[in-house]
Amino acid sequence: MNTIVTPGQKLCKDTEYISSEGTYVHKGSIYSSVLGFSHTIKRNINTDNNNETTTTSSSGSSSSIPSEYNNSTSEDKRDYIVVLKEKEPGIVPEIGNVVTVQVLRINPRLASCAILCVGTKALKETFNGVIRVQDVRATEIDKVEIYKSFRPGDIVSAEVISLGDSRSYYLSTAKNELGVVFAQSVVGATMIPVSWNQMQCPKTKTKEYRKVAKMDIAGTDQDDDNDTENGHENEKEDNNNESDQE
Amino acid sequence: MKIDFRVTNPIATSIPLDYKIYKQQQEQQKQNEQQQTISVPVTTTSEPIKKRTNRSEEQFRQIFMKTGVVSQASGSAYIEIENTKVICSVHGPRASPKTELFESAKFSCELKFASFARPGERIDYMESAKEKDLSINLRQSIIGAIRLEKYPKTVIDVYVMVLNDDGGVLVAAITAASMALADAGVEMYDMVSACSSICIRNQSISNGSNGSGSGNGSSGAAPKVQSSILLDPTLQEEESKDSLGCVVVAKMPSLNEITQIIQTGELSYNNTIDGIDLCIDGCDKIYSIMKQNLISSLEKQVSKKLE
Amino acid sequence: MEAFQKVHPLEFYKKFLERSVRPDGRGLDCFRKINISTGSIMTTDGSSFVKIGNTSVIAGVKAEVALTPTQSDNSISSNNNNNNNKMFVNVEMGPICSNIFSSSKPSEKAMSLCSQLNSLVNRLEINDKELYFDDQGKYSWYLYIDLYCLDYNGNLMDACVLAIMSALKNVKLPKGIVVESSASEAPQLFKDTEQPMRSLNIGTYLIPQTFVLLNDYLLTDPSLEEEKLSSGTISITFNDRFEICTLLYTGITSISEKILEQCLEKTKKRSTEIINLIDNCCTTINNSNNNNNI
Amino acid sequence: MYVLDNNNNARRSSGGSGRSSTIIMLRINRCDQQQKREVERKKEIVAADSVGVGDMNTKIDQFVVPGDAIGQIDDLKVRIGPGLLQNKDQVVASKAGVLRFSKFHKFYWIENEQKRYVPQAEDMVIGIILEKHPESFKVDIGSSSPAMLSAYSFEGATKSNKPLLSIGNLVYCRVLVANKDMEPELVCVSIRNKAEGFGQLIGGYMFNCSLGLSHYLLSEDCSILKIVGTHIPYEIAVGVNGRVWVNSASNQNTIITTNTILNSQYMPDDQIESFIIKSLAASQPV
Amino acid sequence: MNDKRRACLFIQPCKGQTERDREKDVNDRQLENSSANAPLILDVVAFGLSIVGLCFVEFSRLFFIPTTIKEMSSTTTTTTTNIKRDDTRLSNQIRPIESEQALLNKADGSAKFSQGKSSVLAAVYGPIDVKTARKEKISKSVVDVSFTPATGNTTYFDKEREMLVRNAVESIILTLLHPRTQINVIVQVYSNDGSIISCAINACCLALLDAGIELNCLISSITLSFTHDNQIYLDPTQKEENNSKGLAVYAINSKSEIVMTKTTGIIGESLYFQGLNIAKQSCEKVSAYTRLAVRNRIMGDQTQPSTTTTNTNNTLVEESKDKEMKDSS
Repeated sequence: MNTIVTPGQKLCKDTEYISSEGTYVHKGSIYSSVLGFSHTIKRNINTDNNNETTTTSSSGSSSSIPSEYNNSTSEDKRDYIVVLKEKEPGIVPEIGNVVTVQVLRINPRLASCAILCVGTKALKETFNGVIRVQDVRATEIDKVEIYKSFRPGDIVSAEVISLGDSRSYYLSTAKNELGVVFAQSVVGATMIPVSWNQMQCPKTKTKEYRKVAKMDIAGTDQDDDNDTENGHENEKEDNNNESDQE
Repeated sequence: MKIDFRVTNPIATSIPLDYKIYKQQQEQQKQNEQQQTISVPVTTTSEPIKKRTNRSEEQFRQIFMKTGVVSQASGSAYIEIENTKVICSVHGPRASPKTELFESAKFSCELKFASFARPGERIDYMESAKEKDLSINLRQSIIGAIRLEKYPKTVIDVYVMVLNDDGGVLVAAITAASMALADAGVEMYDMVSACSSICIRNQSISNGSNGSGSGNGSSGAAPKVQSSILLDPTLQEEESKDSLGCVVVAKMPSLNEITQIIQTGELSYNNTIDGIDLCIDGCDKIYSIMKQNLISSLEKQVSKKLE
Repeated sequence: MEAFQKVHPLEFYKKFLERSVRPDGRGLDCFRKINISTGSIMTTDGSSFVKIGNTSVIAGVKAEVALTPTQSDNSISSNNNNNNNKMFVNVEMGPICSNIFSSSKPSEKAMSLCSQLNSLVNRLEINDKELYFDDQGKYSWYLYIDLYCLDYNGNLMDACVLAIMSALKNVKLPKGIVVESSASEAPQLFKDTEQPMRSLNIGTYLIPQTFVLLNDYLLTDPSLEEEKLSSGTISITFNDRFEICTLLYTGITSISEKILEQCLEKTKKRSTEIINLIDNCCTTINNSNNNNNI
Repeated sequence: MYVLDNNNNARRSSGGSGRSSTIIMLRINRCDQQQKREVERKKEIVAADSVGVGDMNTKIDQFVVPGDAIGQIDDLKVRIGPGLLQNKDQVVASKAGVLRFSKFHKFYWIENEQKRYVPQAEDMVIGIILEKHPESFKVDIGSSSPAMLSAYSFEGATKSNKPLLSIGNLVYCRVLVANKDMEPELVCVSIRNKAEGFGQLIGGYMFNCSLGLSHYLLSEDCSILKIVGTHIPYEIAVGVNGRVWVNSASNQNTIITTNTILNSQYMPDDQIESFIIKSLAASQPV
Repeated sequence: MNDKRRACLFIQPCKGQTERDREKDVNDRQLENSSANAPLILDVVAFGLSIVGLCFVEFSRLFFIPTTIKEMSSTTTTTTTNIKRDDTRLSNQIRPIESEQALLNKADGSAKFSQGKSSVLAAVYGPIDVKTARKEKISKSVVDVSFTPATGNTTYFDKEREMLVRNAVESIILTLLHPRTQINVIVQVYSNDGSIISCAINACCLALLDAGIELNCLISSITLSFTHDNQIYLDPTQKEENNSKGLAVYAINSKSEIVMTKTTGIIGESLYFQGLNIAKQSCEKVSAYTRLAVRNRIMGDQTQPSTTTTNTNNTLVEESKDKEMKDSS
């Protein structure tokens, strides 16, 4: 079933499979909605580990299959059908995504920032996001001072909590693993986290207040991420090569 | 007021006319003067349509397509229908400066002609009414095919540039835009393909009327005009005075739904229906070319990656 | 990696440059492959398509006719220094070539590039007689060179100069005929399509080369990313006698004389290659209807 | 070569608008010998510049322009202020002006005639209310971004008892937080949480002056305010953001006070008194 | 009281000088060096007075740049020392420079700079809030230059000039000190008689100093024209620019580093570098002039004994006061 399909291509009847990512149902049939490879995913309610694709995934992005497929409790026996894109520029921050943002400016009520990456994928163009003062941390919300949590230029790991207002997404750092991951001190040195709310400049030894992200959880995540990233890096180069030869 | 900062020549220049035509007109004028006293003013008249030599009336010109031509865009496509050359890039889904729609993406299209795209005078850099018109038609044709609800709070922009216009600009633009959207990985219900056809007065009659220089005033309104329908007209055919009208059809062939029919000119009911039928067949053919192209481009990418 | 590049682009580049290599695999001195093809746009009097790596530019020349301005006309507007020009270059960097441009008005970049190219083109040593419409030179051809950037991945200056050069080499002008009708009316101008067209005789070649300074490294033929991060840009154009036609340095840091000399030297070295490129494209790809131009 | 003829040709004057401009006369000397001499003199000047490095004191009360090296930081207790920057262990000027030094604080700064105010913590400024929010005000203090003034930062203000200020009102306040990362924050209480003169400025007249003048008015050796006080009873609030507010019993007196302060820049102290008396006499109804 | 507050600027009492005195002064000077340049100066005075209501023009006489002609002559044969130009200048002479600072009341800093008949007004506003959020930079201030020609609309040529001036000026501003702000520089050309980019850059430097914006160092700029017979003319007029084979603009900071350079036309490589040397020397002079101009504005002339007249304008203040009081009440 590892075939290339184009948008609008009829894949199967909707009684055979459950329509999933990259597909839609129309008049009892499942159609592809993107250009890519069609896969079927065996449903297995018991364990996550048995969740395998029927084909050796050549696109290497099996991680993008949402986990919620396994949580469905219906008696349905059908497998899922998905179409995976080869190239994925159309990423948009969605609720629940962990995003990497850069703080642009701060005021006592909020820190406004630019969303640079969704997960590990860099966005082509940035989206606006806002971390409101009540979303900085989970405890002692009324004592939070934005000024002591973020500074312009900081790189922050945050979660999208809502689509927000007309200008920006609302983000939150109210989890241990979320917060400032990279910050520079006044003299321009990269600061080292010393506690959950302080970072130290290695040059001047001055301490500055930040809402620091707990790094050790992120560390293991990063390893996983690197694999997929490399895959994408290769793809990117391929694209370049190809277009060079045109 | 918009101020154009672009380079301008302080001296007004013009394009010289063809001496050949001038000579012909001079001769014709002499003949006319012999026949009647009223002199016909010297104007540029388009030549009568030459009969198609290299293809039949229901045949396409050669089509060439390629995706991924603009490295900076999310998706892009380039299409050549012989001498009609169109490039299209898609930006987005990207953040909109001010969101109006929360549930779905905003979709906008813009079509521009390069200043040298058409024969004759240069095209102004400012957006003309024609470009605006084509942009709207392009948007209308494609918007129904895109799953905009998948991309809330974002904008998808399609930009089309016509590099060389030799008829069928809208067809090329619609085809290029849907190819580019597919290339960008934007989720769609189906790709839109388009096709145009033209209805022209039959050669023998038009030649006769042309020769006498009069007597064709009521030909459009006449119920029975000898006419034939040509698929995929060139610019010369489109702008010829023998053309009665034009039909452009945009269609989602896989779902078998038509997204847009544009009919211009004075066409009889039968002619219109015939034109549409011809176009629908054409759309399916173009669709298969589009599909093939996309599949082979993806295959190429994958094989490169495996190497 | 991808995320790192996005978050700390400068650091990312530093890591590469320390090993004398660029993220796209080129060495610091390497330039991207240049492709030039001409004559693909039928509606022009001369056209060319230039691709430097991913950067691509299409140029079209349209020729129009007007009375040759007399000497007295020139003296009236001495302030306006483009009154004697017969060639007008316009650069369009629309949203088609990159997501950073909008269609509303020409970007500052396009305008300053346009200004540079105009002053460059009008110093091209093209004899006035070359542009005569009739034999006496009462009327002349005016050439409108329109450049459309189709893909903007850095180093547009070089692409534009090459596109102009090859498009001008591709220009074919018909023979002009002036028909004097009567004393009161202006004479009518015609082109003679039955006679063979002539091409322009351009006395010189332009050899462009652009460099950027990034973290004290000198990079040849910069990509867009490199241009964005750079602290200074050096654009050089030589003619085939190695005289400087353009030397432009702009940037937020200063530049040493030594680097300038280095850049000039590097540009010289590449001159024969570029001259060949321009010549080849004009001789070979004229006959075919070349479909596969992009 | 050129010579600056100090004695005759370089002079300054004041304009009617209160701004001043300079005349510089540079005279040519075509004599070759003199040219040589000038070259030598110039070299000396350059040499003097480089000698100055290392000892900041030689430069005190001297004119400097951006890029001039002021001296080495060998004494750790030296503090540098506006217009000076530390470049490794060197102090470099970043503004054109006169280098000043306070012996007491070991503090160096550059004095010039700047007009744009850059907020600093603990500065006393006069602000104009721009926007009203439920719990705060947006205030223009002449800095790059508007400052924030909390509605609770007034003496005795509570949730139910907020100050009644409207857009366009003047407030005399203290800069609490000034940081290049944030918009400045203002309060209308002193460190002891008392009003002590801060708060809304009612009536009177506010005018702008150069930052230099406003600093001078606040300094101890400023005699103008005292001299004016002997003739006209008045109230004054000086904001270091180049804004001065004056109020007195009558409009005439306010005007005279304003004019005296504005013109004091161009008058020696002994003339100020006569200026006031003259103005007072002129303002009397005939 | 904090000592910082004592940063007073007690300006030296002004020297009384009436309009007539000044005219007389000028005339005297003209008599003094009535050799060649008197008509030029007269022009300038008339112009200056018409533009600024109360104008104190700063005069400089010709700058002689001791160009090391010997160095040049090794490669170019035709270059000699005393080539007279159309306006009787030597090839290595700058036109008389004049400047005036703080002539605009609303601007944070302003300066007028003239080189001969080329005259430019520069105004600096800032650091202010960034108007368009797209331009804002997190770590530094945005420098925005707008270049307005003396007549007509802004053209693409002016846009290029704008870019050149911006690049030159941005290199000396310490933009890192005011993140997320904008510094606006407005360049208005009074009259263009060649070397306009150089004149604009020089004016901007003076205006930035007047505004008290933190700078690295000073910047000065000079234009050279290269004639068809390989002469190098310093500070060319419009006519000389039009008749030249090539033009080169150099902007050099006070550390003697090249910050911006731009050529048009055709220039031999060795000539260009010769020009660079000449430009470095002349830029040094221009910088020295700038320094002097600012010094005299800020310090006054301290050697001068003061004869004082006050120059007040009560009515003006009263009017504005009434207005203000109405507004506040």
